[in-house]
Amino acid sequence: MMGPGTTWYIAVAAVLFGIGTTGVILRRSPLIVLLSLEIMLNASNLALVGFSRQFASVDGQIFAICVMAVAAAEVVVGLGLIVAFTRRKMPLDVDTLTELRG
Amino acid sequence: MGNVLVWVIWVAAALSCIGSGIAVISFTNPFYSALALIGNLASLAVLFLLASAEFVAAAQILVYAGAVMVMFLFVIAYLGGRADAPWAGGPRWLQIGAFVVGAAIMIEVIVALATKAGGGLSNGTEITRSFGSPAEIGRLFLTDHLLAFEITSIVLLIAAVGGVVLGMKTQAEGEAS
Amino acid sequence: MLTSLLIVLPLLGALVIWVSPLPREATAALALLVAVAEVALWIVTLVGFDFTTPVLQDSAQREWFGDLGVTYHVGFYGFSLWLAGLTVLVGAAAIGFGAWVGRDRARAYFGLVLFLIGAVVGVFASQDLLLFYVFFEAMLIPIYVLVGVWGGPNRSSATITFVIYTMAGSLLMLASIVVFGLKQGTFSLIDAGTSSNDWVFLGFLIAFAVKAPLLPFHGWLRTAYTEAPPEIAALLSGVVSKAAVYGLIWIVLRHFPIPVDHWRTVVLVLAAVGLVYGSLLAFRQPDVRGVIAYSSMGQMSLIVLGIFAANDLGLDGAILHSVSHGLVSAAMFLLAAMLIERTGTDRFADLGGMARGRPALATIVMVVGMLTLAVPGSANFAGEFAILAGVFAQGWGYAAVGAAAIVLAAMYTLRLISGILHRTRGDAVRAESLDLRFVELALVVPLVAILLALSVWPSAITERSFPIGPPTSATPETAE
Amino acid sequence: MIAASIATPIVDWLALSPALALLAAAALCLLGAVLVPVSVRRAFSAAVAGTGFAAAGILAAVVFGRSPEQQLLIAESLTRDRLAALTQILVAGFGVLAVLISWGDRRRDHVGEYYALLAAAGGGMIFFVSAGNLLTLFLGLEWFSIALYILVALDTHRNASLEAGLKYLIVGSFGSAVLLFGSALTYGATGELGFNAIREATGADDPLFVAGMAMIIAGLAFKASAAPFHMWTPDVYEGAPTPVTAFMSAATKAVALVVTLRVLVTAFPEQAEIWSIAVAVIAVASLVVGNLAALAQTNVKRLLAYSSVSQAGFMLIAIAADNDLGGKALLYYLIPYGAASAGAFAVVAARERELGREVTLATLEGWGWERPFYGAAMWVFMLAFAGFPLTGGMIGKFYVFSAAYEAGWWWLIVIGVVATAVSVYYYLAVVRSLYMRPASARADLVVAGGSPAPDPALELAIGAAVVVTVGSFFFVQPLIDLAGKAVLSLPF
Repeated sequence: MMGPGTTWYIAVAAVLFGIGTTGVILRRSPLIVLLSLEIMLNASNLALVGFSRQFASVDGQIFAICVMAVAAAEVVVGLGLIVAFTRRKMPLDVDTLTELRG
Repeated sequence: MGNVLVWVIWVAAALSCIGSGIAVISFTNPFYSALALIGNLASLAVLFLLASAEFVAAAQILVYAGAVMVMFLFVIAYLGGRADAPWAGGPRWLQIGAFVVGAAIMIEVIVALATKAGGGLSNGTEITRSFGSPAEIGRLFLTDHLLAFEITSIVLLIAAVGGVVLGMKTQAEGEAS
Repeated sequence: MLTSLLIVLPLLGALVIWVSPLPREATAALALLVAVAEVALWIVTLVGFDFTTPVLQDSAQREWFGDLGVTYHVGFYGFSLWLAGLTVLVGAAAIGFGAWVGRDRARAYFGLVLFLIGAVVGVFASQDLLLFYVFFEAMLIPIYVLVGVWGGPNRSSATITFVIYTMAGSLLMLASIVVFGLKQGTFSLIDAGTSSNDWVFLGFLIAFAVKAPLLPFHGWLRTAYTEAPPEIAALLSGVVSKAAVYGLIWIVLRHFPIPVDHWRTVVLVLAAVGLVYGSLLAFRQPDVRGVIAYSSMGQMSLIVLGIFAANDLGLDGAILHSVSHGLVSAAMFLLAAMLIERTGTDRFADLGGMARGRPALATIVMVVGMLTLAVPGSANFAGEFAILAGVFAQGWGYAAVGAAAIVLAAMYTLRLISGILHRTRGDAVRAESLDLRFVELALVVPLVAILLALSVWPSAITERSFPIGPPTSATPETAE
Repeated sequence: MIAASIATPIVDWLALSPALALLAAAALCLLGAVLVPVSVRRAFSAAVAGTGFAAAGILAAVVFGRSPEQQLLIAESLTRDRLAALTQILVAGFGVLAVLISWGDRRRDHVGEYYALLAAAGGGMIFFVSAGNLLTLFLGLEWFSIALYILVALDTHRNASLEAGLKYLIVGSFGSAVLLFGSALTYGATGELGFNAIREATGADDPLFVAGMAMIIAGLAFKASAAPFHMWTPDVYEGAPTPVTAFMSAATKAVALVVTLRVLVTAFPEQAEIWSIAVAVIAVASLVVGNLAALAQTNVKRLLAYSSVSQAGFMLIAIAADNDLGGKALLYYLIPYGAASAGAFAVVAARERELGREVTLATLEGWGWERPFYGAAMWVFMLAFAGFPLTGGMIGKFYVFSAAYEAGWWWLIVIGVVATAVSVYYYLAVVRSLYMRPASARADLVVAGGSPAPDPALELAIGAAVVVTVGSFFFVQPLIDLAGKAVLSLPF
């Protein structure tokens, strides 16, 4: 087998996951939060694929494919909500959603 | 393909992956962020390919970068690219918290990896040629992972219903506005 | 069977009253009927009761959940039968009073009072720790609403204080019950052995100390007794506080002999201080209900002295005094309520001179007052005397303090009597405010009559409580 | 080469039947949204969804009866056992309650879709509890979560509903992503996806494995709204349509907690020392945060939301105990908790429909006397939450404390006791509003258009919830027997 070992894959996946986490927590535009969520899911996919090669078991790849579909589903609902927000002229900012407050 | 070349491509893809990831969360304009995500997805596809996951890589390009991101771009275009400063707003502790959480997860996993690396992670099992081929994945989707396959379609169906329902302008809404 | 019936009858009555859309008068009549039937049922139990054997009688047992060994197990011993009798009597009087003054929201009101009676009888009958906890907590629910809805102007803060004190105590008890029961492998009060765990003991002790109340846990007492509707205050001080007596005797003394020995001095000192402190405060209260409230605290401390005296005499005295204090304080609260009916206040500053032209009122107040201050020959005197004689064995100091407190009791009671009956006529007392009417007499006189009967024959109770001596220990110490 | 013919696995249709019943109901409702005339659409959809939930419950009961032994189906991706079946019965019951509560909500838009999504969410939960590997776990989670995101936002004419939907989507997906990454790490440490296979493949002190486990716990804690992963709960519970809140508070919590128990006990028994402490810490955090925050609430839905956080804390104590008694305690606790929670939100829905505005402690003043049935029911539910006798809530707390004692966690008992004492204050605050304050004379609190139309479905739901809450107190033994049988399928 050639190329970097699994450890490298997982390291990149962990860094990506961290980036995605930071984005979700930090950004206020729901659009970018959704994009950051995609990064988190993709980081998980990378880990799954890396481990899948590690064990020579296709389970991880299958998992990754299912995750892609799920990610698409989340995006559809998220974008639907964002469109509904815009239609009602509500501010697109997760922090200024003031109607509900802790 | 020589080993060195694989390494070079891998490192390039990994760097581009991380770089575009950072770009996604730091651009002001969601439009650029979405474009950066496409870059991120594409470089991930390269990594998938190098990990012998041809089918996943293809799906990544076709489904993700192709379909999902097009949808994203459509919506962003519909909204008219609102700007939002990446580090602005939000209480300061939240910003610090975000970094702490993000860094904690990274460090956690990398430390876990470092302690594990001596064990067995570096040496992968020998893989056969058919590993990760569409045929094998298809077979598994119809046997061991039949349920996963079916449920994925259910999830997509529910999301489709959701997209339609939320996207529609309703009677009550018309009266409320 | 009879025991279960005694518990279920008022609960069923409550349920019927809640769900049937009766008018106010019919509701009151129905509730009174149930209460009187309950008294009759208790008399039937009493008649059939064999006071010579120390076994559980009229018992009923059903498995409730077996994997932890929890059962529905009820029945009476001599002493608990007396406490149950006190409950049904005072309960009937309270319902009668409620019917007479015509409480509004009658269905809710009478249902809750009946529920309370059922729960208290359940406390005195339960022979399973968890069942005991169930009834002990169930008492709280109706009291909370009865005080919170029909209470005085400060009822809100009174209920909150009361509930927080009581819940804190009973939740500690729940923790203790879990630890004790699981360690013993059974929750049965009869089968369980003894424990020497101080923490578990303290959980129980504090719960009962709050309920009694004993000295540092009396913060809820004043407002709860004053803000509660008077007939509910009668139930609270007369009956509900006796749940602590049952718990101390049947759980604490019996299952924790070693911690009881460790902590005896602490409890006795607290009780003695509480006795004096309560009596002094009673002396300083500006209103009738305040006096009764703090006198109640003093008397309950005295009963605790008797319980922790660790001998027959003290225990017998504690039971007799529980019954007589229950009757006396209930009668006092009802009288206070009747005064308020006439004058709109129970503050001594506005009262006075009511003896003139109101012979029945004057007589009853005098008699109840004399019983309260425990004139020699009264049931209360017999109880106090037995307690003091019993606690003397633990040290003459306690007996001396107790005797001093009896003097204090005489002082605050005389102040109470003269504050109501003598002196010049108070501002709030109008010349035309009536003497006690027939209905009012019918409510108070039976309580007084029983007290007088007990005064003549105190051994009716003292000789029929613990046929084979006090339950100082159950089975031998089990493994800790 | 791969053989040309593919041997499709044998599918145990009975084990899948509860979820399939609900899927069928969802599909029928969707069809109805197009084909059935508007005038009867509400009746049709509600009837179909209700029947679907009832059928799912009955089928789950059949599965319960016929599965004394745990069976792993389709390459370990599905578990057929009594633990799953019992939880499915609960979910189906809460679903029926949710349909009854929804009936009086005269929504004009998306009627068919609403009931379809409700049934789909129920189906997802029912599938989720029988997941046998990390892949089906994740997919089941997403199945019901996505349906719930849409349901929460379905009142698109109310800003609060949309905001709640977006918030739930973001936080929920974040939680799922954490769970997913944890699953990936667990897979990486063992090379296995199935829970049982993971247990057998465990290398004792593998940090990657522990990291994965921690992230799985965190991901599930998001769904169970346990602190510190609860921040979405008050906003979402408040903004969502009240019947949806009722369903979520009862059913989502039930499945998330049962699955947490199953995964931890089945897949990670070797790490029990680590995870039981982690779960205990989360339990304590939930108790503290939920109780303290609830004290400050005036909006009843938010109050109940924080209360549900603290109730999750109690149930997590049962999980942290990591013993057979704890499993029974959790399953028992869910019955009165779920009924009381759904019932309490149903009462809130009743008041909401009368007033047409949010329900706060102030708008409840004196209402208990006006509407004795609703008031008394709320009384019962609050007593159940606070652990008073004559409700199953008390027995549940008793079992939880017993489990903690058996595990030697005496300090958890102490914290639970203190938390209960604090919680009494805010639970009784609701009762205080209902009964101990005079009805407000404010004009905006007068019911619009005279006395509101009776809502027999809502009353039926509340009545059923009361019966379950109180009945579980009297019939402890049969319920515990069921729970005990269910717990047998876990390897304690």
